[in-house]
Amino acid sequence: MTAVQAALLTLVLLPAAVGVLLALVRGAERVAAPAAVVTAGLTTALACVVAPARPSLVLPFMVGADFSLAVDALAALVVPAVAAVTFLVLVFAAGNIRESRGRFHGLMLIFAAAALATATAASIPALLFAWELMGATSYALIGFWWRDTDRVGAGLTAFVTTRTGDLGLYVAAGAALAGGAGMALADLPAATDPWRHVIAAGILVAALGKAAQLPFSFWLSGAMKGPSPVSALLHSAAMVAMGGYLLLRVEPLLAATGWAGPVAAWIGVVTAVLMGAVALAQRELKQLLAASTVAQMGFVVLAAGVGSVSGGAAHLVAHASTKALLFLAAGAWLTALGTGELAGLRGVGHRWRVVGVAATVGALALAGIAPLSLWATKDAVLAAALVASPWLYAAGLVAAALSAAYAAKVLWTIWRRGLREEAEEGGTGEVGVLERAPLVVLAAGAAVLGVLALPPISGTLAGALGGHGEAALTELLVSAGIALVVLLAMFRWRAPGPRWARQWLWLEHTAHAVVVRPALALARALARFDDRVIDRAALAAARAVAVAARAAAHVDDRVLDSGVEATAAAADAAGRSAARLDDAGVDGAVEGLAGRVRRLGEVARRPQTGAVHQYLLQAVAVLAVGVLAWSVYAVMG
Amino acid sequence: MLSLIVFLPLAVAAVLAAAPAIGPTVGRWIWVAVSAAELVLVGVVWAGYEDPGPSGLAFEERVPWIPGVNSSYHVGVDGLSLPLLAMTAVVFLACAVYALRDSDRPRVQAALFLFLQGVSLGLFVAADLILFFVFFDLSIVGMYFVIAGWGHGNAARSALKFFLYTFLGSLALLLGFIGLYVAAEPHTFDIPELVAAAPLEGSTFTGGLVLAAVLVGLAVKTPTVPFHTWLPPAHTDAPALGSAVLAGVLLKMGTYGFVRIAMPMLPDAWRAWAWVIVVIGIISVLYGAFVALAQTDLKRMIAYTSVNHMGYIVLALGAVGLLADDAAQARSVAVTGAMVQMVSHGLITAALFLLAGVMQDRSGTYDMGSYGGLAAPAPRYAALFAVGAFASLGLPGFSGFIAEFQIFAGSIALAPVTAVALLGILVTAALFLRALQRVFTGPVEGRSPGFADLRPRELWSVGPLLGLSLLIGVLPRFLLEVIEPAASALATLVRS
Amino acid sequence: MEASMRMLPALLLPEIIVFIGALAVLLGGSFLPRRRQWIARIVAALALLAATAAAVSAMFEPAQTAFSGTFAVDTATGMARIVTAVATLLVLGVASGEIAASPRESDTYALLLFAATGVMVLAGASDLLVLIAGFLLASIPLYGIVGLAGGRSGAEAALKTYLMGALSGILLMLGVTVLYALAGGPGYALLGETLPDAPGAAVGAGVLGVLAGLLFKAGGVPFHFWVPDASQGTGGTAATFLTTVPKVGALVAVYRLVDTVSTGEDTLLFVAAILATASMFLGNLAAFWQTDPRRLLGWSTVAQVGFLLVPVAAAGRSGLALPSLLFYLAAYAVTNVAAFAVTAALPRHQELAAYRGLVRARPGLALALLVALLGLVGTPPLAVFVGKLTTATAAWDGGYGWLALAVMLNSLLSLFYYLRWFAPVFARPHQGAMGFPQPGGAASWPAATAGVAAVASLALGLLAGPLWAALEGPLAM
Amino acid sequence: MSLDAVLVVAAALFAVGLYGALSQQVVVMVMMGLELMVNGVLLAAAGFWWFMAPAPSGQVLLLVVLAAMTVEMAMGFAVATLLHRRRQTDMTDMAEDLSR
Amino acid sequence: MVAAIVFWGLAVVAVAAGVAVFVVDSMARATYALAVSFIAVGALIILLQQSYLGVITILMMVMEMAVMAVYMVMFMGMNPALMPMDMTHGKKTAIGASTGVFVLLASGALLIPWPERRGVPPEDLTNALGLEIMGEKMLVMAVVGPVMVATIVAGVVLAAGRTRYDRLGDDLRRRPADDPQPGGIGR
Repeated sequence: MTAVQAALLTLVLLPAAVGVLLALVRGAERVAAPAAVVTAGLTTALACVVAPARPSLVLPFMVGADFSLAVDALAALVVPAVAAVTFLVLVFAAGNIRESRGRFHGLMLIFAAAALATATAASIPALLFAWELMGATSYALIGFWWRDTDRVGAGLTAFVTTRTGDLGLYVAAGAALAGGAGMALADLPAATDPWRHVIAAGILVAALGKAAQLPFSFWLSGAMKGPSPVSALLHSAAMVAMGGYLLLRVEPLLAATGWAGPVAAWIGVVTAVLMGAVALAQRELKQLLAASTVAQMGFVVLAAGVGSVSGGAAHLVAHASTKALLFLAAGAWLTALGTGELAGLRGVGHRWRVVGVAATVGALALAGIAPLSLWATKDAVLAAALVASPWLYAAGLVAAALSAAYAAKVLWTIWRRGLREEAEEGGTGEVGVLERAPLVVLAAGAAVLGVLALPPISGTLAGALGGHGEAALTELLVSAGIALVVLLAMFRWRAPGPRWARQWLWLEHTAHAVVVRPALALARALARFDDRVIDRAALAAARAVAVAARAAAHVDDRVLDSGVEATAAAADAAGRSAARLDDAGVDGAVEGLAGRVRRLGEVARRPQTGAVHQYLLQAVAVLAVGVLAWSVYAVMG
Repeated sequence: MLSLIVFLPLAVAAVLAAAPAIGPTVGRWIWVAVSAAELVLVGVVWAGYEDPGPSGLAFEERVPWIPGVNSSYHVGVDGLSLPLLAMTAVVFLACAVYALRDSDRPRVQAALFLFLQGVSLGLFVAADLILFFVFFDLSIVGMYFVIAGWGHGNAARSALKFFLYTFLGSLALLLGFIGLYVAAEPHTFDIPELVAAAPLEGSTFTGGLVLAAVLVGLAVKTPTVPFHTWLPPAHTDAPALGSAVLAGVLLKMGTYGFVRIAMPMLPDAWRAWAWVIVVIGIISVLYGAFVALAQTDLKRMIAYTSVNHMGYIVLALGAVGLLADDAAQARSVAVTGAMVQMVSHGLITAALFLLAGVMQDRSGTYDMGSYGGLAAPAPRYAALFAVGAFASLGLPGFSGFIAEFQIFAGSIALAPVTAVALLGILVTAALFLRALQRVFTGPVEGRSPGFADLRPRELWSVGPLLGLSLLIGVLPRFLLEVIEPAASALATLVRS
Repeated sequence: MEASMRMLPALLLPEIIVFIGALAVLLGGSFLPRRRQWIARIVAALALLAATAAAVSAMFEPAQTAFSGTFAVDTATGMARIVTAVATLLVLGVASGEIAASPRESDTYALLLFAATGVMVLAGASDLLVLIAGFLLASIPLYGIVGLAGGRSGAEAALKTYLMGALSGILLMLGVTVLYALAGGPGYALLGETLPDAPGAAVGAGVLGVLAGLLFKAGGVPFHFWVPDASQGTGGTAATFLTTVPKVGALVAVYRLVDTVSTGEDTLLFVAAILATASMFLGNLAAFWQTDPRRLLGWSTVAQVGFLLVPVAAAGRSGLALPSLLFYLAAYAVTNVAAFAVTAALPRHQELAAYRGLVRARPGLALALLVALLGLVGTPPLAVFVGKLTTATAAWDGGYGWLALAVMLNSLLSLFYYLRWFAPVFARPHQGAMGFPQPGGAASWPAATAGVAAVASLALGLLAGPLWAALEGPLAM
Repeated sequence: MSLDAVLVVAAALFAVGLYGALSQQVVVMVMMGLELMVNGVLLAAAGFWWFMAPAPSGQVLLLVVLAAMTVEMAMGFAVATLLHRRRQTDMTDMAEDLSR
Repeated sequence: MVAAIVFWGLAVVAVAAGVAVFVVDSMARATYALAVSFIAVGALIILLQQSYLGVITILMMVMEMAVMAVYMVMFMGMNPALMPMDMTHGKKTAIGASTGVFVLLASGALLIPWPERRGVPPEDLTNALGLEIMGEKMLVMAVVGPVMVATIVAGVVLAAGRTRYDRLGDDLRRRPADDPQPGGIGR
């Protein structure tokens, strides 16, 4: 194992190991935050080391399914971003989180490790491994304040929803095994038909689930119930972003199928539009940002669909910086003021200037205002979309306009005069230096990362990643213009809040109505069925035997009965005693299969009347019948 | 060596049972010591194990028993049995440690569990059908006494049901064995010889009947839907240790029978009935998961997840018999996954049942509605339970993932329709998380206040089980290297 | 031919020893004070031991016939003699506790030995007339044994036993008459040669008549009626004896007859299969709701006869048939004695429920009972398991796969009522329930017998291999 | 006189005896029925012997049947006495305690 | 012809007497009827050329019936001559069963193609019987002997309520014996 390979492994294992230690070891409360920050710092450094070195590492895992990690051009771009955002978020968290720090920082590190592993995964097993781990950690982080049942419930929703998508990866794994090209992500396009299509579909579903694209988007709304640093990391660089990232990574596969690319593109752009509207409708900052994340991730998915990997990657990175910034700002205000309602955030920009300015940079970038980052990166994507279809392009522009609109809503709120002086109950009323510092760095990123999508870097990137070199100038101008116009218009005429979009398109309600409730009802029905039917099905069989036996006994009686009365009385008594047993449930231990055979037992005892002449009669009768049968058989042959 | 492993616990059990002079404390420690010694012995076997090649056995021993019917005391291990052997030793040691404080007739309890350990280990090393059956049946008898003697609730009734139901299974199995014996030429009960002879090759009808008998026998023990109804009451009323052993070890006897007997000896019939088996597997997976979802009793819920988890195994093994061209690797992967699932389920479910036992121990109920916010008074308990739950729902990093990934990769490659069963892992996730939410989170209420956290012996019995699951989940090679050759040999045998 | 014409009375040494032992017990017993009749018991035991030794040594000789081919001395006879002698010996163990120093003690021993002689003759008979004589010698003392114990109900038991026995004896003689006429003589060798050409219906009537007599002795359906009544009504010693020893001779005789008559024609095998099935099902089902342990065991022996008839259905078709029958007989004998001995050790506990908590008061006895009942269920590695396994295998091997299925099904059925018995044994005792006698005293003999028999049941299972080798020999004709 | 005729008469005796065995309550009467059945067997045996297989062993059969009848009857008297002594009855219907 | 008439005559007597056993209204008469039936059958056996066995049958049955009559007087505690009786149960079923059995047996007797006679009767039947008993069938008689012994023993122990210990005491030393009705040789 070479040094860089070791560095790659360490990049993943270091935060994971430290995270496990912090989470499990009691008494790590004090050192947790510094240890986490240091670890994240080291990780960032390692990321910067491995990014240019492009190592790859194949570990034997299962037959035909190696555990491979690799840093290719795409990962080289994204991995440092993930590491850096993690670092900054953890710095923020060091100031922001004040309880159960060991658990919090431990989980965050594991989460980050999973994200890094996802970013570097080069085979399906490795990907799935990291992918699911990321989902599980997100569950633990969203439900971090476990005393509130609804937060845990939100975590549950997040995990189960994303895992629904993850099933696609399992299918993809099976298909890859059958497809004959192996499980390395890079080899998947070589899989034979029809397996290639299955793989593409599986991965697409998995990615859409994690990226919270339609129709999975609702889980992200609930995920806001987690601590803000969690939201910051989850939305910007880790989980949601990884959904888009995966599609970028398998773009050759999508392209190879012919249909997966357009599907992804359309889902992306539709998500961008609809979720833009949802964002616009929100009244709570974090909810707005969450919807905005989905919408922005729609551009990344669109990019993967239309083959603009470089544009998508650039958008991803730039968005990471922007969105982390905004979430951290929101978190800072939330901690300080105890509220996330937009109505409660009026004029916060004035009270905490650093936060306010940084957030403004982020919001403007989000709005697509030139020359900030998202303006350029988005256009890189849209340029590719125009090549694919003008309709896609048009829809993309609508989405861009919507992002400008909701960004304007944020800006209008935070700079509007009229802040309530007192913080609400639960607010600390202050924003510490540890919380402010990362914002500045992130704001810088949000401002300048657009260069990734502008010449000359865009050309290099496109060369390395695939995609279209640059957007045409006119397109850049058009989008910048639209953003500006919308922004100003919003300032002028208050932002509309489409009511139909406020509840996230009722996606969660729908999911509950269509999936969850029927599933639970099915579960209960099956459980009842299990208790009442299956458990007794065997008994029913036994009962049938008993009935047959009784019928046989009846015939028997006719043939050889000496005292029909006696038998009838016996049968009656047997029936009554059996019924009594049944009613009272006396012999409880005897239920079950045997319980029904008891009738047979009664039938079998009937001939034993106690009267010896009846014994003789029965014996002779059976023998006579035997002789007769034998004779008939002998004569008939 | 293997004989020592099998008969050491049996002998000690006999001594313990026969000597009332042995005090309770001494009895418990003897139990722990013997279980530890067993683990060491199994470790020695593992260390000295070299793959014996297709249908070969390592550490083989053979002594004639009933030469009239060509049955012998024949034992040996291969890649299919060794992991289960090790898992069994681990689970029983965990039980011994867990029971260090039990005060209910500890000497007899120790004897009974050592007896069970002996027969379980014996079953996994048996290379003769009759010997296999002997241990199979004795495990039922032993478990009956565990449930009836140490259970709670309606233990007598559950034990009775368990005994009758599983005895039915064992008799069906015996019938199948006799069929194999009669069909083989020359007549024999020896497993390797039967595998080599492949009796009933080509005779679809008789082969189907014999397979059906064997399958019913194994399906009851496994258990698969619809033969599973003995399981929930047995678990609910069994003591924690009994449940751990029952779910951890005894259920594996059913699925182990598939790979040891049904598949290699009746490959023809297995192929012919593969679809049925796959369907039963799928139904077990989904049905078990959904019914578990609806449970309010924690132990019943875990019991039903066993139906679900064992369903994966049946599914994978059934898929191996399906027609698919040139998919040797997928078959091998599916078998490997099934084997790993056996080990994994043994470790994880044993841990979960032991943890559930803590609940019964502290407050006498498994009803999830009776708890709330349990993580506050018992954080270690909550953490361990959460780990167990995540392990059980197949989270990467734990053994369950290694198993389920391979099972699904292999099965889907062989029969895409098996992807339906993926729903099972989703439902399992949901139900475990719901259980965690109900019991451990939210405000502290119900019986939670004053709930004492895990004691060291509980920690040290459950912890290692989950630790091993984690180890397998992260570094599976040490296990897979043992299983894979045997799995691929089996896969080849089923479809050569 | 010359050899078969010879008398060779020495070949009947075990029978002669037991008979002389019976006479010695009878005559000597009449001079013994009441409390010193144990001397008679010792004499009886010595006679049985000597007979066992003689039988064992005879097993090493090649198979041959005595008295002009009317008595076969082969593996089957040898094994039947050993099982008969050993089982009777165990019955003496039970008797030592129950009837010690009773006025009829030595007479009972004499009758036991007479009956044992008859059972041995029955097992070896290869001539229909000898069969009748053996039947009488095995039956008549049995009426006495049953009637001697049990008071009121013992008399009823004796009456029922007697009437069933008399009727079946008549049917036996009728059957013999018909077969004699068809074959022109009563020798088995002659039967085997001529019967295949005789009218089928007549053969059927004859064979079924003979079977009727033997089924009475064995206690199989449809001549089983006396078994549960007698087991319940009479004393422990008699119950143990009548459910164990006569079956040995009767079943070997059935096998011999079926093997002889069924050459070239398999109706009889089918009849055996039917009888086996009927006995199994009826015995097991009727045992379900019994509350008296001894009556339950009585029904269980009816079922066991069914199991024992299973290999008969494979006579001549499977090499396993005879050895499995003989093994099962031995296994059954010790296991059944163990179960009855437990009831004899607790004579006052005449309800299953009264056994509740036995394991705490008398763990040894409980363990013996457990072994016995699990043995009767057919739990490995106990002896009956090997018997059930091999008989079912023989049946399947002989073409009766469904009979193997019936065996398994019935094992399951039987488990249920055995569980009804031993589940209370291991449960916590109720408050104020009838206690259990302390170990020691007269009841220690049956308890010890139960232990010995239980151990033997286990040992037979574990050591099935060596024993099996001794069982594989052809019938002498 | 032919075999058929002898056998039919024997069958009639047997059937009459069977009727008695089945219908009589008094033990001794039941025994009489059984004796009649033996009577039929005896006649049949004699007929078979003469018309089908006049070998010496057939006469032995007759002898054995006679002996069997005698000893069975002797036991019957003993059992009847026993019943009378222990239960003060001579009827089978008074001895039906053991059943089911 | 004469033989046939005699045969049918005896047959009718045998069966009719047999029926009479269960028709007459006292046990004593039943006993006599049974004896008659047996005598008729014995005569039939003589008719079938087995005079020795026929005579034995007649002698034994007459003896037995005498015993039976005595027995009833002694033990049954009723006046056999006067006691009218209808002590039957399940009469109809019994008639049905016995009729069925008769039909079965008779139709068997008539329909079965009985094989031809094999061999001829020996010259001196009784001598041949003796040789057979002492020869090939020795074992049969050797076993019948013990059967007799066993019958005596079993019969006595069942019939006798009192044992030697009741008579002579537990140590068998009581003299004279305690008998309800003293007597016997030398007393």
